[in-house]
Amino acid sequence: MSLFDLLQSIIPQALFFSAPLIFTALGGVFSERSGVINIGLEGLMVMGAFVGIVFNLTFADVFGSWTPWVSIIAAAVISAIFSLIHAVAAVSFRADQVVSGVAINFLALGLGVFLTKQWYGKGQTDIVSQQFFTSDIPLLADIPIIGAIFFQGIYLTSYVAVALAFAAWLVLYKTPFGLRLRSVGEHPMAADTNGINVPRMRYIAVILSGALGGLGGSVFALTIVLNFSHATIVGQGFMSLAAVIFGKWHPLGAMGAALFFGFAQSLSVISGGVPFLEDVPQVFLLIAPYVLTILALAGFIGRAEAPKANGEPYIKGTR
Amino acid sequence: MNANRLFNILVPVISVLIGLLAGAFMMLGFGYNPITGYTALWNGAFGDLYYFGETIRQVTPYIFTGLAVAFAFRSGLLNIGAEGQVIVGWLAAVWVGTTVEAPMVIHLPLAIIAAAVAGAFWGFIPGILKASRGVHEVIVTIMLNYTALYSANAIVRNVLSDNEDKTPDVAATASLASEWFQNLTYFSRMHYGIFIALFAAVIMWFIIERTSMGYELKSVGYNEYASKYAGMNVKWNIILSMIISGAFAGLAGAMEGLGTFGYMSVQSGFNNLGFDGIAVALLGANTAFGVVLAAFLFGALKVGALNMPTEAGVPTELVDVIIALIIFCVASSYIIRWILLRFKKEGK
Amino acid sequence: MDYVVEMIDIRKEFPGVIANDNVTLQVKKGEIHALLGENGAGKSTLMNVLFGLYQPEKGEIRVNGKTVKITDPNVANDLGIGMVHQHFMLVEPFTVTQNIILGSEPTKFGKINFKEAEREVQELSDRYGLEVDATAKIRDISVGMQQRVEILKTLYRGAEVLIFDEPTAVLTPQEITELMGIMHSLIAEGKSIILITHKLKEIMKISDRCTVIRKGVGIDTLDVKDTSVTDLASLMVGRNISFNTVKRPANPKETILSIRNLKVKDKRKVDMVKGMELEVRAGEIVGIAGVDGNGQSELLEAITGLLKTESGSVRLKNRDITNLSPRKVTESGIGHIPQDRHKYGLVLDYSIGENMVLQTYYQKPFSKYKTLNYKEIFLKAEQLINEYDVRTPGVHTKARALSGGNQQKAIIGREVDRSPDLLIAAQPTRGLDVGAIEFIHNKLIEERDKGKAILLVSFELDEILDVSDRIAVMFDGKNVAEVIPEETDENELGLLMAGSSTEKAGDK
Amino acid sequence: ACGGGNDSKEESSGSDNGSNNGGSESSEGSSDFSAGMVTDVGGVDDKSFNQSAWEGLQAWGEEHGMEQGQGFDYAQSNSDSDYAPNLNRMVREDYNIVFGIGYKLADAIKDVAGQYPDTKFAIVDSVVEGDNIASITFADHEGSFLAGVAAANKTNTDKVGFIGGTDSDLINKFESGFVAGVKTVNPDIEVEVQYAGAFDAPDEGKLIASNMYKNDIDVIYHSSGATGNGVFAQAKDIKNNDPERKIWVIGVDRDQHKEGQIGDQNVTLTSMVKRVGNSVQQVSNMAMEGEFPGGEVLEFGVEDEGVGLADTNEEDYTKEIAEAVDKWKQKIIDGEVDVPQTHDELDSYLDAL
Ligand SMILES: Nc1ncnc2c1ncn2[C@@H]1O[C@H](COP(=O)(O)OP(=O)(O)OP(=O)(O)O)[C@@H](O)[C@H]1O
Ligand SMILES: Nc1ncnc2c1ncn2[C@@H]1O[C@H](COP(=O)(O)OP(=O)(O)OP(=O)(O)O)[C@@H](O)[C@H]1O
Ligand SMILES: [Mg+2]
Ligand SMILES: [Mg+2]
Repeated sequence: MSLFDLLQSIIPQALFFSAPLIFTALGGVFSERSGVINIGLEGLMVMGAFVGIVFNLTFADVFGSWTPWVSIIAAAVISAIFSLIHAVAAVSFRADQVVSGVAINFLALGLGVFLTKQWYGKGQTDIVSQQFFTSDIPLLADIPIIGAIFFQGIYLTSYVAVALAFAAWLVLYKTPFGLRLRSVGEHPMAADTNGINVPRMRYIAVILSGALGGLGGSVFALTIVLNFSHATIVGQGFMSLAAVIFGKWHPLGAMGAALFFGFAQSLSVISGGVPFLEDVPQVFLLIAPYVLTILALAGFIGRAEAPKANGEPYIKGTR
Repeated sequence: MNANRLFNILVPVISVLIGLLAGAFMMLGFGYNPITGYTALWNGAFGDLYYFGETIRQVTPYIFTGLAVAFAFRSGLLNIGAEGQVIVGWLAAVWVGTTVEAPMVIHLPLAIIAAAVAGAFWGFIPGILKASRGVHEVIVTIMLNYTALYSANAIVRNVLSDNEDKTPDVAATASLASEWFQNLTYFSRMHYGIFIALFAAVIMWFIIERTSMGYELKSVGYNEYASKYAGMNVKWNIILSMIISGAFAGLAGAMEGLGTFGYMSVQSGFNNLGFDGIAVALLGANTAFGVVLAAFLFGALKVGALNMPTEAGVPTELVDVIIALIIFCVASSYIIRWILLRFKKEGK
Repeated sequence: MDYVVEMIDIRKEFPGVIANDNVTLQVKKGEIHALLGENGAGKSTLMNVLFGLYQPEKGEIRVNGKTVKITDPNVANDLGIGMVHQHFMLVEPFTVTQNIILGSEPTKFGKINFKEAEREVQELSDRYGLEVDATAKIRDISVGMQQRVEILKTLYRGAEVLIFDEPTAVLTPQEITELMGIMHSLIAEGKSIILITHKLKEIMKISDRCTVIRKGVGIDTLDVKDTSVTDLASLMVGRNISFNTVKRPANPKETILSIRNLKVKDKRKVDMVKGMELEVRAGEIVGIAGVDGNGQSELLEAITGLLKTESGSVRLKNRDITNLSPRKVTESGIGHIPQDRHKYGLVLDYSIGENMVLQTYYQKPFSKYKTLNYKEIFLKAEQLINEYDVRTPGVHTKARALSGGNQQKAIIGREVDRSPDLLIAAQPTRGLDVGAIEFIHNKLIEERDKGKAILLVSFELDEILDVSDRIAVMFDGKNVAEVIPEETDENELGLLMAGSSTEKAGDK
Repeated sequence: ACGGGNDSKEESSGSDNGSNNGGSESSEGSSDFSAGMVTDVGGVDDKSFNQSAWEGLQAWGEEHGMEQGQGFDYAQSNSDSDYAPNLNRMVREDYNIVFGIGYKLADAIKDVAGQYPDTKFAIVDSVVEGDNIASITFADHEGSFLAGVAAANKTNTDKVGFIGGTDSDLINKFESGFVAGVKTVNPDIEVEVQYAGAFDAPDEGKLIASNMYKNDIDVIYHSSGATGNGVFAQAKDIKNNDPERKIWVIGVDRDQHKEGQIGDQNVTLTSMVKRVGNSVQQVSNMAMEGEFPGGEVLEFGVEDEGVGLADTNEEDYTKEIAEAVDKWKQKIIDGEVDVPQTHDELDSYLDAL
């Protein structure tokens, strides 16, 4: 297989695989930058997938080919509301954030499957009729080489994800909102004395992570799985979390990490045609993203410093 | 100070009540009779000796994973990786159980120790990375969960079996299964592991509360700088804590591999023993005794839930929702304390 | 009449504590008003009420004669009240400018206008002579500059009344002088200042009036020029305080600690100790004077085994203890009162009883066969608590719940009780009130008289001069001069610490 | 509805069961007879053989005028550790015959059947020895062989693909049969085989399918459970962008026609259908009539329609293909071809071609 062929088969696949991770990881970045650990990304994705599919099944007739887009927006909204539980627990009730996140994961899956059984009388929904499709980006697709690699047969949602990563970067690093959000995650009391409403910022951040996690989950469901069951989201949320950390809590870093995971994943699938990878047992390729993340954390990418107040509830008046 | 004790007991109790109440409202909301639902749950967990035996069977690994999470918690570490440690422990126990030939007095302990060692090793990795490189244990353990899952599947399929979905059964000399228990409980899969689990709880209590090692572990968890100043080996304590925690979780795997199943099969996903262990530890306030109680509760909920669809038509997932809500409540104990304080004040 | 700020009959309760009980504070325009009181008297609480961080249960606040309700720091800012906190409120990875504009950022098309902000900050800094680099990151600048950033923050928000909560506790003498200059220029611009400090001399030097609080109750407000240090001290504590530490002349014996050509790098691999020479003998207190950051911390960490040395030797009673582990160092006979008591000295979540055996828990009788004997542990704790006057509800109380002074007394009790040959005391009285300081100084001297060697590190010249028998001046990682307290004064020491004219001082 | 078989006895005895004429026993006796099944983790709605089995059991219940919970019922397993308690539950609620659906329940069935010799058990898709156990197996390899014939007849590029869930003996059976079928029709056709490693990894399935279609493969037979969702997703996506492109998926276990629908086209060429429901219904009736095949292994092959191809996609599953499939089906029935079940058998089969 030539390099060009290789790239042409890997890149679009990496992009589609990564898009849901990018969305969700961006949510994680917002949440953790504000000082709220979010192990619940998996659960937020489950909720997003659930809502995305149910909405899609219910309103396919109403919205026609726009259904998937409306569905992911609905998923984002509902997941944002759902994430309020984490916000209330972590911010207002001073819960251990990791534990609350674990509970979010349980709750989303339990609720999702419970409601599916309730509404559809079975443990998994039907396949949606209105899924996302790939397309060629006009003009750009015709650019030699680059066009074929990056702009043919691509999900628009992948580009939305990439664009959102840049938007998140702008917001976090160039706007007052971003400065305040990051200050809350580093030194909430300093923020407080500067008149910033710490709980409010954290609520907003967690809700954003809910919305983005919902986007991630629903995009995953509507591009890949096409129905909802207990096995729709299996680990993608945790991979997104890995991307957050691998990407050093930076939106673009998180995107890079998500793309890297996608790359590793698609490489593992097409390894058959790649001379070196051909003989590697599949299990090594399967565990590669996880092991690489550990290795990366252990030193190859330098020290990744978490936001200082990450995980600490802010209690006014304590030192 | 006494009031504090009281809160420590009240908070989990209230959390469980809130969870169950919410579950009842959910049943009402979806047109089920909560009384029928909970009766089914109760019958499914304690209805007769068979179900009771099955509940104990489920409680056994829960005690171990609960202890694992609680132990790490006491030294300031969050072991999200019990899940993976269970898997490698299970694998190791079955490996020894199926390939070694020895009399029971050697074989069974060997298999159990193998599980503990494997789990300990799986805990050692995040431990050493945290100690030597400051890598956060939560993320490493999550990554190791997946690594364990996929690796164990590959080993079951390619090494311990000839391309099959499960290993052969472990030798009788390595089995925890108890005919006596089975006969007593109409063939439930209750096995001798429960005694090991209870013993482990005592060990944990002793280490944490009564030994200088426990003093160091807790001290490191609270303040590693002061611990270093006081001459403790902080890095070693972090590693040690993860090793012991991992060993407990590995033993949970031994319970499954040598007791409940007697083999290991290819896992399509996590069995959640490790994640449930977080809930168990938390509800048990990270104490050994509390973990045992909480493990009973969650074991009963999980096993009882299976009876809900058949007897009351309620989907089993209701119990997952209840458990999630209980976790939220315990995690948010601050607010429960606050409300209790309010009540107390007004009562005066 | 022309009060800018009036706090009248303020009452603030915390669970179990009445932090402020009908306290009244009236600040005139253009004055420096000192707020004085023991640890835990309620000074910070009162100021936090004024700054909107706490809501009082009772009382009235007036600003420029108008009654106001300060519900959060934003309101305080709008009213022209700014606060420089005891513990700095700065976001470390942010730049100076980012910290200053945080919460009231200038924007252009929704984006922060960093250029404009930096210019403004620099201008403001220049106007008050604060010499702050607007683009530097907080984590890269000195403590003194961090404090000036805090001041800038209040000025940027247009503060007319500035609250300083123990601003000098973390500063070197030079920085303190600078700060006083800054305060004067602020007053000259028509601002008013509320200053909290335990250092009575500072109050005498700079403030116009002074309000004393004792145990949450306002005692009195006086004109500083009509009072004296002793008066203030007794008002504050409620009894007479002797300031001149009484001590017999030292009677030094054999050498206990001897440091030869010691070189140490800090955690970031920067050379901090560059050939240190030092001797401490039994029965004497050697004080190390020096500006923060000249290698004192690293020196102590190297002696106690917390940092590895590069070269040179540390000997204790003629035994080489270079690079031993902290435990081995402790066991060889060193007691250490660490500089940062919350970080190093205590496990705040352990009970005070458990903290009392932090160095000895593994030894008999507290531990046998690696099993703890809590009866013995708490027995020991009770004994120390009584002996060292640690005020705590009991041995089972968490260390966190004790006040700073009592925490410090507990640490000292623990370290002294082991009867080490060498006692290292780093900033043992930092942030403590005069009563606690007196107690601690007496303890150190008592130990000296028992024949122990004592090494005292302090940034406070008063303390060094009062307590030491011999003073080593540390500058740039080296012992640049040794002087006798009786033969020197603050001026000379200050010069030595600044590294100037080492020869001249050496001649003396 | 609460209560299992115990309650149902009294209640259903009053109900109308006149239509119940299949039994050799009295109608009172037949209403006494109850059948239950325990699913594997897929659940009764897995769109696969749990569902098929359940439909069979429901049909059986209907046939005898019963209602769920009164005469027949299922228990859902959420994890591997649930099999034994669920089987026990069924036994203890006095179901006369209990089905374990899926090879994963083999061990549990073996244990429980040993403990309750008076209850009849049946295991689907595996063989378990025991006098009170009937083993229901399917000739997956034969059905897959026919799928191979269909694929070979359909392909325009002479490249077809196989996507398996896990690389296990069971799925190797599908693979071997399929490859044999393809090569039998035309030895020059390339068959690319890839395993996703899991039955619930649609993302993997999609990646593999995407890669296969990119490499000019035009028919993919998947035997990978929910992983196949990704295969369908990819095929439909390609079809959406290029309706002219000729690509297909062959479904598995049940008719996956619905999964393949995209606009007015359908990418499901056919499906290798296992009529688990029929077998469950059949065995239930046998047991009810006292002819329970205890200790026997029943293999449902092409002969008795236990496995076969779906012909729902009339447009693509052309008459020619159907005829070719029928021809080979007859040869299998007649014993002219002995379809390989393992890699080894496949190798020698191909050598012999
Ligand atoms: N957040 C809080 N919660 C409970 N009690 C508090 C809190 N903050 C202060 N207190 C209590 O209020 C009292 C006054 O504390 P405050 O910090 O105002 O004293 P201070 O005069 O500033 O002392 P210091 O000189 O040590 O800074 C103390 O007894 C303290 O225990
Ligand atoms: N979590 C808490 N619970 C109860 N009381 C507290 C708590 N935190 C602080 N306090 C109280 O706050 C008071 C003031 O704090 P403290 O004076 O110890 O700080 P400090 O002396 O300024 O110490 P440092 O200068 O080292 O920060 C103490 O009397 C202490 O009792
Ligand atoms: Mg204070
Ligand atoms: Mg103080």
